[in-house]
Amino acid sequence: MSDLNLLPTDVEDDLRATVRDLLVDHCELSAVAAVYDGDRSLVERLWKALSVDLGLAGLLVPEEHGGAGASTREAAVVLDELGRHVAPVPFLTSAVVATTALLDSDHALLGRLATGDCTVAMTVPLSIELDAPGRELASVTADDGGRLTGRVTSVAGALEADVLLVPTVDADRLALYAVPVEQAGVEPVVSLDMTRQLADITLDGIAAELVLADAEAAVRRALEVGAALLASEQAGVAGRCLETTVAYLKERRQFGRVVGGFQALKHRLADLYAGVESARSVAVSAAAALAADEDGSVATAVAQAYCSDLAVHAAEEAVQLHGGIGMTWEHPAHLYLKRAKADQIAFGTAGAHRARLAGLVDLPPVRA
Amino acid sequence: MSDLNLLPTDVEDDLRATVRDLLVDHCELSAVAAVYDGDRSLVERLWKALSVDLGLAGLLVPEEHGGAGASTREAAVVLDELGRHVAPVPFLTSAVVATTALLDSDHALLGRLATGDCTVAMTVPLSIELDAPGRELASVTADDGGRLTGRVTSVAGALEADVLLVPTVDADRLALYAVPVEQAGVEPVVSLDMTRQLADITLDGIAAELVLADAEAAVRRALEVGAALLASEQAGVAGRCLETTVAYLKERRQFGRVVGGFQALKHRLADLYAGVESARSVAVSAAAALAADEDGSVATAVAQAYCSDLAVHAAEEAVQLHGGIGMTWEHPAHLYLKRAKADQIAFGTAGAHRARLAGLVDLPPVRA
Amino acid sequence: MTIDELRGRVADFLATHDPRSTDRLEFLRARYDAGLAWVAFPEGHGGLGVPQALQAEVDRLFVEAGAPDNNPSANGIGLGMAAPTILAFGTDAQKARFLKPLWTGEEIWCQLFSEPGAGSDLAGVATRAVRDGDAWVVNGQKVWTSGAHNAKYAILVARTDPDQPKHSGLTYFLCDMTDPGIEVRPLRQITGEAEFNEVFLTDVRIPDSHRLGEEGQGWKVANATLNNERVSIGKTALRESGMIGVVARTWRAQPERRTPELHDRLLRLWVDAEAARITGQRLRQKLAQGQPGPEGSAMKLAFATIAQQLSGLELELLGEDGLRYSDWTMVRPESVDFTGRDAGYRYLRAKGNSIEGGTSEILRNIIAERVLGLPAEPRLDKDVPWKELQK
Amino acid sequence: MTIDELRGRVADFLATHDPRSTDRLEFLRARYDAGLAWVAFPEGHGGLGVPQALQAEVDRLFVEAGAPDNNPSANGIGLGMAAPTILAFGTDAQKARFLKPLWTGEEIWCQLFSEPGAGSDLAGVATRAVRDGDAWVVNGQKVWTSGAHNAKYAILVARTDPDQPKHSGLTYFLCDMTDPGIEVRPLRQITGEAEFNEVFLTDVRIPDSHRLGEEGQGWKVANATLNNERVSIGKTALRESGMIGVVARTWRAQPERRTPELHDRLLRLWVDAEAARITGQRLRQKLAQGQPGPEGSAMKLAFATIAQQLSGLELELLGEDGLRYSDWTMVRPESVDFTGRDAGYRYLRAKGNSIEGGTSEILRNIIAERVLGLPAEPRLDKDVPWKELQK
Repeated sequence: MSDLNLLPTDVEDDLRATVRDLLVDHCELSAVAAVYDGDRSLVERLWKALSVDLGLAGLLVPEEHGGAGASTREAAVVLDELGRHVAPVPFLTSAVVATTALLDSDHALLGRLATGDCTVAMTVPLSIELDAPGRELASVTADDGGRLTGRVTSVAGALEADVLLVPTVDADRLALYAVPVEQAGVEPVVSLDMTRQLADITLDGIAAELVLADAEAAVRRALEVGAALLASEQAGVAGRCLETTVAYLKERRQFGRVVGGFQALKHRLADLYAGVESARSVAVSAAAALAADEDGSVATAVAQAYCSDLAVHAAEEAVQLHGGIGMTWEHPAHLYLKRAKADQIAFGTAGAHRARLAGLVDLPPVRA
Repeated sequence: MSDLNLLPTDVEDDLRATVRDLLVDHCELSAVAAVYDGDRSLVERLWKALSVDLGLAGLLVPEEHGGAGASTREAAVVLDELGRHVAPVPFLTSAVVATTALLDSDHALLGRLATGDCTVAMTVPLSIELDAPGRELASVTADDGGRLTGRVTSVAGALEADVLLVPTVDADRLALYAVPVEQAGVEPVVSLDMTRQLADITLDGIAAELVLADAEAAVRRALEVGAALLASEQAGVAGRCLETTVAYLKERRQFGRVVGGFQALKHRLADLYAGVESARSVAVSAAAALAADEDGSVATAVAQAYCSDLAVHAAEEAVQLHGGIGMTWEHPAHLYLKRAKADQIAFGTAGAHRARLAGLVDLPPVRA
Repeated sequence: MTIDELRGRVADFLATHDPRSTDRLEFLRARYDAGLAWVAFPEGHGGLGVPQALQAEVDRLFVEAGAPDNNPSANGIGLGMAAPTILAFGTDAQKARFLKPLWTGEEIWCQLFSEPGAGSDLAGVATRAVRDGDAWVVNGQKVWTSGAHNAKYAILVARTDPDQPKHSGLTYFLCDMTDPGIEVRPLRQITGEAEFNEVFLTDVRIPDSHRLGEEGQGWKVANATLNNERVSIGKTALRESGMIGVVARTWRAQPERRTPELHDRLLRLWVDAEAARITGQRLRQKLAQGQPGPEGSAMKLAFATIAQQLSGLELELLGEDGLRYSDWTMVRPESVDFTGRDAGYRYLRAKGNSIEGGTSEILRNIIAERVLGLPAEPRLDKDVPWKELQK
Repeated sequence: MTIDELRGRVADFLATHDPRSTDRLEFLRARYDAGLAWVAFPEGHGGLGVPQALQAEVDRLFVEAGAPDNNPSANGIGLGMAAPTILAFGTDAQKARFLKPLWTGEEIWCQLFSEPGAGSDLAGVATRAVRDGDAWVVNGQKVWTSGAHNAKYAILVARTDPDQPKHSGLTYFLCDMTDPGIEVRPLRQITGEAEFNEVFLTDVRIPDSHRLGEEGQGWKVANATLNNERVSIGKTALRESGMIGVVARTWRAQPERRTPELHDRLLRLWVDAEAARITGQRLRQKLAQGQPGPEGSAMKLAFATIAQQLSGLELELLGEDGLRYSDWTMVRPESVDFTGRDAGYRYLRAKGNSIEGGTSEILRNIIAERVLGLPAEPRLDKDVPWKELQK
């Protein structure tokens, strides 16, 4: 292992500032909360601004397909900022997971993804684990004519998608098909995290286009990149929770003192700071490791094992340390709590990532 | 389950006061520390005062054998006090474990135990788990003439014993033999907890007396009672650690304030108080459940699972919150830390007790 | 009075008031008048002045006879907090006026204590009560009021003298919730529901005869109320009651979702829950012998921690199902079941367990200071006139 | 100076001082005089005033050439704490007198800061230094002094003016440890060893020329020393270095002792250790670009927590073997290896990690106040003459 650069490059700093400016202006937390009551007007507007106006949809698309040809490092910066704002946009599902799955395909969809013309979702449950067996990755079957039949539940990004990328299983080969979303049954799910609302997908003998005939490696790679970069979203969620809590406790007075001056809270916040810094570090490290193609699986497992729980802890501390106000709907803390808890389950829990890590670093479990 | 009485009876209160008075007078912590440097003069003196003068050796021995015919409740009170003073005496090993193993035997040893005339140790490793297979309970074999051969390592109470009670394995039956300690090879072990120093026992074809031919139930019962009552010792260790730490922090001044007034420490001590109260409760509950013969295995598993780790935590907090002085040999905190850590491993770790509990309360593990 | 004499009283009462043929309200009023409502209360106020420990037997006999109850869950604040405070501090007229309809459930009570700026620091309330002849005129905002929309009366703490230090300028009132100056707005929580309310008071008039305790004594009276809240450690719980039971059932029902790490975490929490249950049992046995002390704070602390960890674990155990929620629609639930609805609701609702009724941070202070005797926090607000404090 | 020029200097030096044929001490003194000792120090004091980042390359070249080193582990306090403080606050004469034999290892240093009554609160030191002509006479007791029995000199903080508030009455000295008034007693620790000492000072005479910084400036000088201690976050660590490596090897070697719960706990700690390693790497990259800040405190905090949890787990993993200890005999170890000896030693020794060099509680205060900007603790001892403070 060489020492990867864990500090942001100038390009990454600029990218962060641009994304943050846009989110500060266009992603008010009250509008985010409105998605819980069915008002999803923010979603399309914000995604258009990010994907088309800023061109983030094509961040990972190679330049020859009209994309920015950036690496996982830059995508991690975007996700960190999206996490900080609990932005309800399908960047992770379309610009990261679906895009990564298509990278080896040379398919025309890549070009459409690059322009933001088309948003894509790969149909796996959000909770899919990275080492899930093929039959869990792909519950849909394709007949000889390329007609797809099956059902996939709890798919993230499908509500925002134009095209579904459907892993199918056939004998023991995993293939990838593209289906226009209008032809699939897409049933919205009342989700714990409505800022990444899920949908159940039903495919009922739909004609589809084969994108990759031997797609298992591409699909697994897409999930691993998704999991690795989700860690940056989690670090963003956690960092924002820490910041807003510290800021609130510097203002809030009880017992004639600023509440943030009570030592028990100071020590908890100090511990949380240490955790957030570590979360940032392992998230950046995973993105850098994948970009450099160096030991990415270990770095991903570490990042997910660490950040999944840390983000939940940070959001829980934010709710608790805001006192009663943090329990109210009008305060945004709950948006972060729900995102953090759903993110913890997304791509497998921390425990699942630790179990995966055991195999990667030779810490075997109990002998059977 | 009826509601067991979890409060001390008057008899138990009197017993506690008597034992405590004796320990305050005769179990100075500096003398306890001396056992680490090989000066074990306290051990014999203190054990004689407790076993003979107070008659505690026969606490669990039935009245018809000359004992006090008391229950596990009273023995728990004694162990709580012994824990509070890290007393280096073989009460647990002789008056609880060996005595319990003999209860069904009607053997003359019971009478000798009752008077304090004879101290007995059952030869199992202190770390033995309650559901260990028979071959681990008994690593010694007996030939047809009742001659014992084998080796048992890390036996507690053997250094103080007059007689060893040796579980033997033969085909698949577990028997129990008695051997005068002079005839066995008893090799002292440099132990993590020198206040309960271990020994390795070697039996080299020694003639022994058969005490119980079919002893597995008796041995397992003895271990369960030992584990259940060890919880009271652990609660005593934890309670004393909390008390001395609180007392120290009420005196110690730094930064112009009493250190115990710093809120971060107050909150830790509050949490520790809650833990110690729970430890006491589950320890008493286990002793009461065994005395009433009601659901004793679950109560034992709960008590061990809770108290083993809580006592270690309390001792660790004591060392930490005493600051530098807690790291020194001259301060008694280390005696409690070493006892707590060794107790955690004794009769299996908390994890082992949780695993046992899973089977008792229908919380099955992952399906094979 | 012996327990047998008490049993005789119940039998006599039931002989003259057949639960099957007597109107419910009439039955309850008669039971109150017979001193068989809360038997530890004095005669004339629903009781017989006998030990609290006898209450359970009386309740059991009434249940056995098929008698209607006073639906205590609908008036928890009234029965648990208002009634003992009125008994302790009320005038004879107040006791006579309020206790009976409170016990029968004809008048539901709520609590107007917390404010946006006075949460843990209750003595910081800013709601003002200004004397106007024989009455007080109250203006301010209260929050975290459960049942305000159903309540006929409220216990209220307001500031009557801002020139006094914060603890000395408070007064305690019994406030008519049907006053036109009262506006109740639902306060939506992170679960989507509005279990609590905000209450806005605008020129609410309270007759001085509805002041409880002396003017300026409000802090002392309020503390009596809050102690009743905090020492409440519940009834004997069966093993696996509450959140642990729910999650243990989920575990048993979902073998395919089990993992070794979830197993050990569940077992740890099972042990913690069982330890808390046994500790509660021991504490109740202790309390039966004497006065409630601050030790109950440790029980509430443990309850919150365990419920939060368990409900968090349940979502991880459920995996994909844990990503789904039942319904975000804003509703006003009539009652609250911490372990009800779905796993997502349990997870979110449990977050309140460490805030409502004394935050876990305040409880730790109470244990450290009142049980362990450690020094109180340095305070700068105790001797300064309230109006001069920085808010 | 470019790195190539620097390489040239090293090559020139090695050309004239063959490591194989030059006497070790002569070689080290010459290296110092050539400015190739600590290259960031000024010319004339062992350096060339070049960026600290170039040190690693110089050291590498000397190692490559087979040159003797100055045995830095034997003089950690001297090199890490005394030297930078002398450089920052010393007179020219002091720098000329002390830095060279310090660097070559001819004079070993120790630290006389902590006292039984002044641990975390270093400004509370009671050791008195009273002026007597051109010298100071020092009386008092110091504690936690590692290497005192081998040291030639000590950095010492003593109280010179008890009429001043506690932070203002301190002065910093360079103290000759061979003074007849110095008594060094081994201080035995819970491991059985005596890694540290107590030092008793009885009428120790220190010439005023060995005062470092102004009279009354001792707190400021001492803080400069301590900052050097706390920001030290070590070199690039390899994965599985330190305690995690030891315990992971135990895991691999003891398949029969594995349980599912120990497995998950080990994996959690492996992740924590890896996260700490990566965080340290990121912090070092940041520091290479700028000034060390209080962020390093979080690293020390994590290091202590992880080492303690791991070493505790190791004993549980070992089970019966964890009940055995190597040796309680009181010895004075020449060097300390946190991960050395046996598992019991590791467990006990790790308890010190959260105390020595700033307790974890103090580190949390530092993070809360200096990183997060939260209010400082209320203090009552800052403006009162030291002699009037309650001790």
